[in-house]
Amino acid sequence: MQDIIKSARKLIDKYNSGEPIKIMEVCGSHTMAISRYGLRQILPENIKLISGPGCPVCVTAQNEIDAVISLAGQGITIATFGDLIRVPGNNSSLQEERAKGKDVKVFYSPLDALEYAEANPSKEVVFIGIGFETTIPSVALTIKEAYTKKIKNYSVYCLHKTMPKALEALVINGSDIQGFLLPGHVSAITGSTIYNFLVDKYKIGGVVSGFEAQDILISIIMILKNMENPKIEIQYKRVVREEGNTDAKKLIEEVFEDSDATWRGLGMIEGSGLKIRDLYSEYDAEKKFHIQKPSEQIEINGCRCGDVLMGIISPHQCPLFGKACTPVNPIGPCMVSSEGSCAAYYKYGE
Amino acid sequence: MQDIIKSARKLIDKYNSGEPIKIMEVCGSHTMAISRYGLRQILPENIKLISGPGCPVCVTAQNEIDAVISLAGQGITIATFGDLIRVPGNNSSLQEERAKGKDVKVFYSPLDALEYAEANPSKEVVFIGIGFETTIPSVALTIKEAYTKKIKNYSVYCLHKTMPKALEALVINGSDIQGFLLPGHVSAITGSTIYNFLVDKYKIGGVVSGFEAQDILISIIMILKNMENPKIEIQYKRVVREEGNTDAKKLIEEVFEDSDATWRGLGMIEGSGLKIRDLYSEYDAEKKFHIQKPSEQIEINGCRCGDVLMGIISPHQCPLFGKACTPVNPIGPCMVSSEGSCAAYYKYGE
Amino acid sequence: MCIAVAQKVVKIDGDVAETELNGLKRRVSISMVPGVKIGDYVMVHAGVAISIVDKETAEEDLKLWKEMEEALRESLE
Amino acid sequence: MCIAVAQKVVKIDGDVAETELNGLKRRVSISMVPGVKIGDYVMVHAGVAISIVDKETAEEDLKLWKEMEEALRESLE
Amino acid sequence: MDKVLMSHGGGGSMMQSFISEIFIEKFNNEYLSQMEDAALLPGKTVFTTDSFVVKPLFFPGGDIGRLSVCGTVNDISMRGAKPLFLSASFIIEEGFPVDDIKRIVNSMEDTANEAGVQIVTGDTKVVEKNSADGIFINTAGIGILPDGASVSIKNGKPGDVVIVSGTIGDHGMAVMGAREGIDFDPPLLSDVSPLNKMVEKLMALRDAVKILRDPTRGGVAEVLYEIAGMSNVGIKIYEDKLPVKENVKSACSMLGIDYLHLANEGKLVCVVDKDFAYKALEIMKDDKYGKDAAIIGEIDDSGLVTIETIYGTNRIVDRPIGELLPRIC
Amino acid sequence: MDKVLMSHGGGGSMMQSFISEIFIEKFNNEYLSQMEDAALLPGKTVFTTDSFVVKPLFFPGGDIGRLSVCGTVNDISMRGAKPLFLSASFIIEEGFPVDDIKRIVNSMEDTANEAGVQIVTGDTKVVEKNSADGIFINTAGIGILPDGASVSIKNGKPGDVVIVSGTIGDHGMAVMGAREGIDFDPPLLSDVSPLNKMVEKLMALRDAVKILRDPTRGGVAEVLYEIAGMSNVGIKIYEDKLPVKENVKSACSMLGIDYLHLANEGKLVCVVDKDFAYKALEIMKDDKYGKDAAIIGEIDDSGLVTIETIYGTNRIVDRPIGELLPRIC
Ligand code: SF4
Ligand code: SF4
Ligand SMILES: [Mg+2]
Ligand SMILES: [Mg+2]
Ligand SMILES: [Mg+2]
Ligand SMILES: [Mg+2]
Ligand SMILES: [Mg+2]
Ligand SMILES: [Mg+2]
Ligand SMILES: [Mg+2]
Ligand SMILES: [Mg+2]
Ligand SMILES: [Mg+2]
Ligand SMILES: [Mg+2]
Repeated sequence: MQDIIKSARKLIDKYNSGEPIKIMEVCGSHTMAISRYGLRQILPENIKLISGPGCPVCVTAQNEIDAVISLAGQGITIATFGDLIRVPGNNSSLQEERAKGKDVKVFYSPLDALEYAEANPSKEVVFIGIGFETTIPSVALTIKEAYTKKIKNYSVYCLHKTMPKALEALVINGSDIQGFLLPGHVSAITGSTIYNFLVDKYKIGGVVSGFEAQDILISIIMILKNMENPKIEIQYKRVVREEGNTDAKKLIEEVFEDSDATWRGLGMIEGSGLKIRDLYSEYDAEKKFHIQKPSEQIEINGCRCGDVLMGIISPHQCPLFGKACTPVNPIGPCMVSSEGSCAAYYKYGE
Repeated sequence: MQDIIKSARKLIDKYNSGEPIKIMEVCGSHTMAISRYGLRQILPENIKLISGPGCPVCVTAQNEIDAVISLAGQGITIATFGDLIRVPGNNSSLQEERAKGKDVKVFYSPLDALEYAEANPSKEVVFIGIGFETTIPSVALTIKEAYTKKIKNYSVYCLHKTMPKALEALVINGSDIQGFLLPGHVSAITGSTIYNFLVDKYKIGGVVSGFEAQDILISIIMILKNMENPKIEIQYKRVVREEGNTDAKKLIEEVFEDSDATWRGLGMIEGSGLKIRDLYSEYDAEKKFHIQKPSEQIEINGCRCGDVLMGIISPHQCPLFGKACTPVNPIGPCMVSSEGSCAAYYKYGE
Repeated sequence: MCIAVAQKVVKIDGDVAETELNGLKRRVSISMVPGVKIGDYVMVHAGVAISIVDKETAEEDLKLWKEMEEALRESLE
Repeated sequence: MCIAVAQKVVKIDGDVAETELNGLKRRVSISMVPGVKIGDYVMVHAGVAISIVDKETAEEDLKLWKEMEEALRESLE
Repeated sequence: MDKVLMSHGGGGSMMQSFISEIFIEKFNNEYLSQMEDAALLPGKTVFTTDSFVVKPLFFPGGDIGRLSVCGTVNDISMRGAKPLFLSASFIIEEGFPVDDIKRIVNSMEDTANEAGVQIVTGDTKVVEKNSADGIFINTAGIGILPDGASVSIKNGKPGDVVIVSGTIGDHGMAVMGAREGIDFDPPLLSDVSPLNKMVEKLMALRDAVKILRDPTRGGVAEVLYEIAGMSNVGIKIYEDKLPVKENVKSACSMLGIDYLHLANEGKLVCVVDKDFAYKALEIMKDDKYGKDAAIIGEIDDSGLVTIETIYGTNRIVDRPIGELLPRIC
Repeated sequence: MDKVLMSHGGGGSMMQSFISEIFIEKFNNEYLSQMEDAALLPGKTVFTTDSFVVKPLFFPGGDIGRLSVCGTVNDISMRGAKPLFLSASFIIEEGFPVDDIKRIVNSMEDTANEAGVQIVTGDTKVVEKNSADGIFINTAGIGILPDGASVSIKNGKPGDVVIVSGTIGDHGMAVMGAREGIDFDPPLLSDVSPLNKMVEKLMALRDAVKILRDPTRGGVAEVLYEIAGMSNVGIKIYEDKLPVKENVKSACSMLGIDYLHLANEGKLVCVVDKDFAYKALEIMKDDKYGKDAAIIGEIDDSGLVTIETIYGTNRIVDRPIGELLPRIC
């Protein structure tokens, strides 16, 4: 195993210009993998890996978290991925609400949540839809199935976000990224052509990467190779096709339409979110329960998740990192989510 | 204390004819008290105290018990006096239903049950109305109050029975009782004149007695004194008036009307029960939940509670007594209820 | 049947009284004993006062019991 | 984001497949990979197969990694 | 019986047979079949355990914390032994107030200090909301048997004297009163107390102290039945000698309950050689927790547990069956 | 924090600080502050307790009965001591099937026989429907320390070798798999086993065996952190030396869980003097429950718990915080 790493390093050295280079790993799972495998230790000094906005929990705006928490207070069964359980809202978290007796249930798959709703017709189940294009089709599937089966006690609070517009906002907002490690599983759905604008409009290349250490290192080599002549390439060809998964895209299109979305750190980005189409509006928890986002607040005081998510600072540079803010007492979501940059840096001692 | 007992015995001896005399204590609390105080030990051989049909749990017919148990299976909250909890139905008991997860709640007072219903509007609470005239007004009170306060989730399954007709049935059915120890607390409500028919029609006297050992012994002396010239008298004058409690009687009259009732052992006795008047029919669980008594069965196989209740046999004479039937594994209600004759005889070793 | 115990009325509040006996306090419905006064004893069954205890008769009973005891003791002497 | 793991399809029943990897069995929705066949590997995310793993490319990847290792070993000799 | 009923835990005859059939027979060993409050192990070590599930957690005169320490201290003491070390294991329902835990832990520590024992090992589990009722505490305890002690439920012989260390039923009625909303004025307090100091003094009488038993669930009645059964004797007690508070008596008549069935948590029943009965009584009365101690009866050979009533008549003592419930008839 | 959260019982850092703040500080005594799996009392007596609240009660490879015996047998063994006597205390939810109790009790007895311990004292409580989740079992245990043994979490010194007695995470994943409806074929079985016989053989190495700890809640990671903290050292482990079943690894990647955080119920982590490392390994491998034992790392003076990855890089080992939950990102 260690040989391949050394060999990769040789190739990196071969293509390394020596100039400072910033590569952003967009995807939280890449952030995690890089930290878990200790890959930064392999890179030469001048090559920096910057974490991007690819942790779905982290980019969820503060007012959305608070809306979820207040929903829990209304006798509704909150169905959620485990990832959200510990995320602090302004005054509480789902785990604290659950301790108060609110009905909060963790599911591994939205399909299980729908099944639960079907088996418990007296409960009103709201699935909290977070996640990017990887997750969106599975949630769309539940809405279609609920519609077909006429299940009336299931709905989705749609907080989904989509990747391309966010990347563009990042680039426009003047980050000095010279290459992107593009998300592997998002791209399995979207395909890789959605990133073409990066090259066409901004002259920045990127490689859709897998999640093994080898995948990531080879992707970095590919980025370095094309530095002069930026391209969008796929390293993770075994899973990702250029055109993506057309069936999944069709499904998304059928259930959702584009909408604006507010990202922690990045603020409101036009067309970077989804909403449930009118045909399925009875499955839209926002309409069903008249959810008002409690405030316009996007971040918790003092937490610099936003800057971390935009690659403006590294987690270490947040004054709260490792002091007031630790995985046990997280202040921002970047410290809660396993793939939040702050958590990854803290946990794995980077 | 022991002096008064000896003195009572002297008086008993004074009025004792020496002929075999059977006195029936109608009331279960008298049965209990006689056993607890060991009063049979004080009486001369020829004077026998026979237990009567005055235990409300014991006289409840088997099909009524089964109806209560099946009600528990319908998602209804059963509110009951503790006395009913262990009474065996054909296949189950309320304590077993509760163990299965059915909602069975014990209350000391029907007023508490009504309060509980008011505090839990999402539950449908049915109070199991058992008992004689002592208990009936308190249940009537809850029905009136529910009506006034428009409490919609409370109702009463009325299994109440009334005393006079049952006594008459007993006498007609050829029991050879020569005197009655009449129930003190029932009479606090009804007054004593309701027993006049015993003297007028059947030439049998009786004394309304209190529950202290002294009360009971003096009452026995009074019965003996008047053996030749039977009367209805009140020994328990400090609590019982000749006319009873007219307010309570008015209340009963307002909420209930007479109906036929089936007594364990005695069978159907015309006019010996109550039903809820039409004005209050929404509080009548029998109507609200269309309760069908599951069968015509009045007794459990082999159990001779009926004969015990009629004073035809003493508990010892039941072949199951103390063998297949004990307080731990009761077969009939007479072994369950603390004031059931079989239980009293078993517990206190008589 | 029908367990009932005597309790002393110590407070009246509409249809509800506070009763006391040997330091045992209860809230009891008195809607069935409308004439009841503070200081009266009532017989309470299942949370409802069903009768006012007649003090004179109660004392007579006690006296009678006493007399019986004494009668016996004298007869034994 | 988006944890996904490869699983081998061992049984297909309408829109649901049974998958297996290292003895780990799952029921997985395959409604998003309609062409899938028994023996295929699929990437599974949150109970849903999102992509069929291309066997040839996967093997190429493995070969590439192997080659890199060997290249290094040779260069070190 | 295919499902567990409340009565199986109520401390009466249903519980006894449940435990015998399910546990004692299966685990079957010389220690467990002692059927004592605590097992006597080699090396004079005494070992016991109890889980505490009282409701409400805070009751007049005590709380689950004090109870959990006293329960185990007392079970060790009921072997004549001196309790030394306790374990404490907590099962906590998600959402339980941390302040309440602190109160409970304070109370445990205070009680342990009073008894002179140490809580030396522990465990904490948290279970999901609605998977427990607030908090359950288990304590186990280790003690050491003094020389000359020979206390066992099997020791009763006709002629021995039965003493109870104070008023009967205070704990059971305090807890039931709190649940049924009965007010006592002055408040009726649970008797929950550690009895080890009293027992230590009693043990000066060495093997004249034959049986010690704390009448917890099932009350004094159940203890008398267990003594009669295990010693193969009868017991006769006297109603007029039973120390019972007037308010407890009143509450019992109101709720249709026998005070001999009520739990006690700071009382013991003691069987002593009759020649030492007054000495034992004196020792108890000298103790803080034994002021109302009384000789209540004696062992006989009747095989029955009987009571002479205040009227001079005799009857069998009612053995508790299971759950104590308020009754109206 | 004013309410108890699931994470307070999850076996990670939140639980550690919760226990320290609420219990250890208050009960404050030399025994409890040993912070060991079991307290070492005067007379070489070792004492421990645990309550068991596993869900489901019957899981692949075991049940709450076997677990409750092994847990306490193992905690005693982790002091180097020989377990002898157990208590067993049951909290049963009204309505629980009697047949299930019998199955559980059988399993306890079988496991006790296997371990050579006796269940000598017990308790049974029944709580109302919905006041518990089926059945909870507490066991406490007493053992005796052999001569020459000196096992303590504070003994670690740089250079010492860290051994784990077999594959990691089997119990945690077997239980989580059962809860999440994951099928393993062949089934993934919990490792729940009594380790006392293995420890007894290990103790032939006397004080060369420095630390023993069973990585239950919080897994191997938490044990390593506790060792590093209490011995005031660092630990370095090697990813490629960790024995982990392939199916457990796969399930971990699917559910987003670190196998170092998964509970084990039949494994121990052992720190030995390096001169005795291979001897210790051999002893373990000879034992029925130690076939897959492996040296996984060594103590250093870094103050950190680090892992060398299969890629030759180094990182800190992730310390568990609280509840283990399946994740999608
Ligand atoms: S360290 Fe904490 S406070 Fe700082 S940015 Fe990260 S999550 Fe926010
Ligand atoms: S002893 Fe049992 S079976 Fe016989 S009459 Fe009495 S209750 Fe019925
Ligand atoms: Mg005891
Ligand atoms: Mg005990
Ligand atoms: Mg005990
Ligand atoms: Mg523990
Ligand atoms: Mg609760
Ligand atoms: Mg341990
Ligand atoms: Mg332990
Ligand atoms: Mg343990
Ligand atoms: Mg016990
Ligand atoms: Mg349950």
